[in-house]
Amino acid sequence: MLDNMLDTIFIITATIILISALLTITAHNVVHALLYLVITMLAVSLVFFILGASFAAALQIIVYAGAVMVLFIFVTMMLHQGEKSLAQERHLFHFSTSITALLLSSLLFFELIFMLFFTSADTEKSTVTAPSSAFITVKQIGVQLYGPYSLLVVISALMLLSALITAIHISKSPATIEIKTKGHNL
Amino acid sequence: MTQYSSLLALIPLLPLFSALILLFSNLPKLGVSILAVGSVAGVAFISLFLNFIFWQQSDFILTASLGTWINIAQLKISFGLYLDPLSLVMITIVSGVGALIHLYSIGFMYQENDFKRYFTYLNLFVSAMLFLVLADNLLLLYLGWEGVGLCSYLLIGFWYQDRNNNLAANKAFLMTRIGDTAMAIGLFLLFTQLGTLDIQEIQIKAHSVWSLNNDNNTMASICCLLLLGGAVGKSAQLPLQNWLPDAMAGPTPVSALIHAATMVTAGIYLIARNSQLFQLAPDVLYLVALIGTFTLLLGASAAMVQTDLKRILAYSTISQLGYMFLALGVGAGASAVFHLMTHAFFKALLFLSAGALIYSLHHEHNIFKMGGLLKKLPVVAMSFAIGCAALASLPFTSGFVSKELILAQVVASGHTGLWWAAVLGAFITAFYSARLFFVVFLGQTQLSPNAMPTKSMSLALVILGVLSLFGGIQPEGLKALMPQLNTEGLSTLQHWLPIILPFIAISFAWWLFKTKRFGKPIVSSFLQAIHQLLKSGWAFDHIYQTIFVFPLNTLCQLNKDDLIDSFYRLIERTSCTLHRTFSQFQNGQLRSYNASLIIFCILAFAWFISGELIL
Amino acid sequence: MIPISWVLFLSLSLFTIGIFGVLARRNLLFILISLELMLNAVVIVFIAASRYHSASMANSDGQIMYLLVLTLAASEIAVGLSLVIHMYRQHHHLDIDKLNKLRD
Amino acid sequence: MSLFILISIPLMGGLLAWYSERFNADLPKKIAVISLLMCWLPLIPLLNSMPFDTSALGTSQWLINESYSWIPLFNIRAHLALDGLSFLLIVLTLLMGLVALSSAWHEITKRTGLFYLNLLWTLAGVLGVFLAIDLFLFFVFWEVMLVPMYFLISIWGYEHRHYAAFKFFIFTQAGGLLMLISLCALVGIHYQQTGILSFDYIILIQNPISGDLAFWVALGFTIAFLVKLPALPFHSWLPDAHTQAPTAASVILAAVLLKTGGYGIIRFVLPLFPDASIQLAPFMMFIGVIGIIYGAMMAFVQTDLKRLVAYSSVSHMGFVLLGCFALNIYALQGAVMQMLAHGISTSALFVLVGMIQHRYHTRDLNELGGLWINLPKLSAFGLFFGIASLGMPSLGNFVAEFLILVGSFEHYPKLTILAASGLILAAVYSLLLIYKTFFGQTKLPHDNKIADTNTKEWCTLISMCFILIYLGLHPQPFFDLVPVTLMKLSFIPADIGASL
Repeated sequence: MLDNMLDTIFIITATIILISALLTITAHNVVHALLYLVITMLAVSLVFFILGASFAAALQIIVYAGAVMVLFIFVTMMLHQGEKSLAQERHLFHFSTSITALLLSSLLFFELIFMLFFTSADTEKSTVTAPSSAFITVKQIGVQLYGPYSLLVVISALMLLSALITAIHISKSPATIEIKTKGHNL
Repeated sequence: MTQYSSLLALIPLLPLFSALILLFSNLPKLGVSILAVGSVAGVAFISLFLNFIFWQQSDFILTASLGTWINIAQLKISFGLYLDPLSLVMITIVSGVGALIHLYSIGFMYQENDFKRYFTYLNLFVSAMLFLVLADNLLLLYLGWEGVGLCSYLLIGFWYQDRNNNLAANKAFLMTRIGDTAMAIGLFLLFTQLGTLDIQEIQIKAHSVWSLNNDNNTMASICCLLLLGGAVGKSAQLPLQNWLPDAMAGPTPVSALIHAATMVTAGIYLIARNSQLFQLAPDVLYLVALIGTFTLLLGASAAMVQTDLKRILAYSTISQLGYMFLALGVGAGASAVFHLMTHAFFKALLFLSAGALIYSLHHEHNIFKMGGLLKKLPVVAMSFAIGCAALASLPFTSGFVSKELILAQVVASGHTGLWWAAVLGAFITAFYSARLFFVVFLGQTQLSPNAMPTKSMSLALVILGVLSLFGGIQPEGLKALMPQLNTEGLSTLQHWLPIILPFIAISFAWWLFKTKRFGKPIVSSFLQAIHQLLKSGWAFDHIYQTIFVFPLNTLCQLNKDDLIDSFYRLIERTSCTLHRTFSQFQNGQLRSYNASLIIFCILAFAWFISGELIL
Repeated sequence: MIPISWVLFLSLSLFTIGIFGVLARRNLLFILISLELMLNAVVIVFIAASRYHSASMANSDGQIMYLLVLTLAASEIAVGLSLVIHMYRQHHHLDIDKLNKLRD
Repeated sequence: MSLFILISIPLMGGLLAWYSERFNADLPKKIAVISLLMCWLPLIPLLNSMPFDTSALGTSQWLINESYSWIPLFNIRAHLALDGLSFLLIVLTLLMGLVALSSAWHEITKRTGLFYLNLLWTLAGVLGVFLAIDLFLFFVFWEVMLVPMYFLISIWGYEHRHYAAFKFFIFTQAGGLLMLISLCALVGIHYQQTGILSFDYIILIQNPISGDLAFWVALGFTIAFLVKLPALPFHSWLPDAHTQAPTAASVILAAVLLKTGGYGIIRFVLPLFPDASIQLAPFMMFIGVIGIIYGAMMAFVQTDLKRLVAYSSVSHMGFVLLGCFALNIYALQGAVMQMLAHGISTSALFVLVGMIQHRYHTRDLNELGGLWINLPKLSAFGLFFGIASLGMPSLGNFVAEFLILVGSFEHYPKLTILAASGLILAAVYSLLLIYKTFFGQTKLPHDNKIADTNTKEWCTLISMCFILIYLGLHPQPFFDLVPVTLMKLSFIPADIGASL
């Protein structure tokens, strides 16, 4: 019963993810796209939840739907010019220009599907029919992170630092203050 | 004997040094004349002196060496000079006629700006010719041989501003060069077979290596054939004869000296010089006779219809050289050289008189525009008459003596067919000589001379005229050196026909002249075709143009951009195309980079899937 | 329990949609958005892997990888968006097809 | 030490000339002349004993032999040595260097310092090639002479200089690569067969390698030298390089650089691979003959004066190839003589073309004509060198061609006859050159500023004339210098004519 319900919730969530993702990439208005993206992010976090990764789900909401989206929206606010940029976008993206892209990506999609369902049954063997019911706690993750994966933390820190410096440097050239603030936002 | 060696060494060097001085100095015209004529005249005196000394001796040999040239392993070649009766006759002709023509040239060329250059070439020519005839080895002879060819080239193209002259010069050089190359190959063959290039040694060794009855004398034949190739080229004989008429583009004294009296006789000299070698190859000797016969007929027939004064003389030279070849071919070397000598006299005389005519008549060459000049230019007319008489071999001229000798020798050798051909040739010769003289000097006056020959020209003409009349004395030394056939036992016909025939020919020509048939346009188209054929010298020019020059030219033109290079260019172009094709992918478009990445992924997955499916 | 193939299907569908976006859009901002989608697709697989790992105890490696990807995404967005601003300042548009100066 | 000094003088002089340009634009050429003249100093002791005592030479091939350790790991030594053959070629190099300087004197006006640097370094490379006895060192010098030549063509050349320079560089570099490979293979095989690791020619020559591989190694070396020579299928860089190079570079190219190919064959291919050379000989001679005829035919249709001369070079160098592989003392002597005579006559023609171009700014045969009217001296020189290139007896080229043909006739009469037909074709193109350039009516507007040869040009040309005449009339001293080298080619019986 519970399984059935979980399946149903998963299917609904997945459908929401796919539909909103499609809407995201086909929207002409950046703001709309961003809103769809937020929906996608939230749905993904739900999937995480279903998969038992509650910490990840929380992070997903905080970082993606929170910080990253805010960044996007800031930039959009700076660049968006209302109807003009909408018209521009309509010119840049419409169905006829994306036929090739559609073709290629659907080819890839069918290949992947084929590989997923019709090639060898390794997936069935390796997966556990009944996964461990134990939820992974934040503490476990923390122990892992500052234990065997401490190098990863350092690398992430360096990566963030370099991204910070790069972002400052790139947006600095016309020497305006707002760019500097943008760097701090990170 | 040895005391004359230094004198001998002086002979070719004197004109050479004179040429060098002329080349680098800046003498006035008078100085140039004195130096140029003086040097050749000096040589002439030296050779006359040597003649005087050796007149009685029939088998003298005088040698001199100017140092070694090449000395590698077996190949030992020196600048050795070798004087024997044959070369003595030759140097006498070369220097004697040469001196007279130098003298004549002073007058003829005095108006010319390039006076010095002319005499430089002329002196260089005499020097080269003397090296040719005095060489004791074939390589030195080849040096002289090419040297005279070069000077001939330079002198034909002396008036270099006229393209036709240059073309004639090129033609002369190239056609003789073909023969020369054959001769050079002959030299290689002789050296590999006999291990020496010394002329006397070759004669001796040839007899020991290839004896006449042996089977392996094909090698001797090949050697002789190759040498004959050189001789044919230089002496304007049958396959390579058609450069000579064009060579008349040069100044007339040059034609006299080079293309009538001396250089063209080099071929005769070469064969005469190697007569012992040629005796080993009777087939080749017969070929020589045949070539001579055909050439003499060809030359004579072509001379009949020419209208250009100098071309007539050029064809007659070819024809007379044919007589000499005939004599050589039937084994009468001495008579050939004798005819060479008399021919040098009378042909030089004819050319110089023609030169005087041309000089007086504003460079007019067409005989039908002349006429009635007998009274206007008596000296020229006299000398021309003597020359024509000698050419037609009328009795009591030098030409008569030598040509009769040749004809007698042909009979004695047993080649009756060749004799008839030669007699026919003599008939034609007499005919065209008479035609030439009548048309130019008798009849209506058309052009009056505007300048009289200068004194130096007249002097040369007179001396040569005397020589043409009385020069028919065969040098004694030759008879001992060269084969001579027994001419007793000629039938009456064979004896008298050649004497009578010229008179018949002259009468016939006189009849034609009186009835004004010379120079008339020919009505019958068939006859006209023949006339054209004869006039173009049996169309050899045309044939060579079609067979050799045109294909070679076309071939070269086709390949002008270098076929092999186009292979490399193909490599270049392929890599360029590849470069361009691949750089299409690098278009700076982010999306196409992405697309290619995706395509690669698709292909990789497809590959993976196909592998899975096969499994 | 949800079969893993469902999760994988979801992930690769999302990934293909992201690819389509990257290929089809010419606006740099949308490309960045599509990249986010693709990263999410990957992240789903990580999380699923940590859940479905065959070990008796649940494995947290997948979630740690998720953390790494998250950091990566944040950095990427930061740099990418600053590039967007820079580009807009210079060219006053965001059409990447017109940016091909690297060709020569 | 004197040989190292000999090579380092032009290297130093080049650097000095380059540096001096910043003081005065005229200074580099003066420095170049001085350094070239100084190069004669190390040779003076040799020139003093000039008619070398051949009996003394008999014991050892080398007049000077200097060897220092360089890369001990591979037993590579800085080994220079000089024998009669290299002596002749070095004298030729230095003489032609002076000629090149003379022709560059007024022609080069931009970046003079760099020009003379490149010129002198090329010469230094060539000197090194002629002197190096260690194969590795030889290769190094082989490359040293190419790079400055590339710059000479591509910076100071004419219209299509970049194309020509690239072509030159790629061809010669490909050849050099082939040589490097064969060189390593040679040393490796030699090491396997004898256990001695050495790049030294004198050691390698004592035990010529054998086996199938030797043939291929020999072929590699030969092709590397053929490219340089240039022989037929690899010749096509030459016309372009010659046409586009400045006169001085053309002179160096024709007079010296091409000779390194012939030198390499005589010095390395024949003695190091005696068996393979005998196998290769007929084929190489065939290539030589084809080159003679093909080059002549190509020369005949060219309308660019420099291209014509360049193709005539191909034809003449065909004779060198023929002579080298005739494996016969006459032919080898002839080949050496041909290298000298061709070096002088062809570079003289290039100098002349340079003068004509300098005066009339064209090299097109169809535009030239009638130069004799206004420039009699220059035209007389043109006539002389044209005649020399068609092989007139009494000039060096004739002696060389005669000896080559005599030598090759012994075993290959048919090929020789074909080659001899090249003499006729040589006459065709030489006469064409003379006829189109100097004779006929003048076609170009002539102004009084265009003067006949000045004293410097006259002296350059007249000295070249005299050298050619000397080579043609008294070649014996040159023949006496080289036989020791040539006799070392062990498979050539010393008493070659004895079998006759």
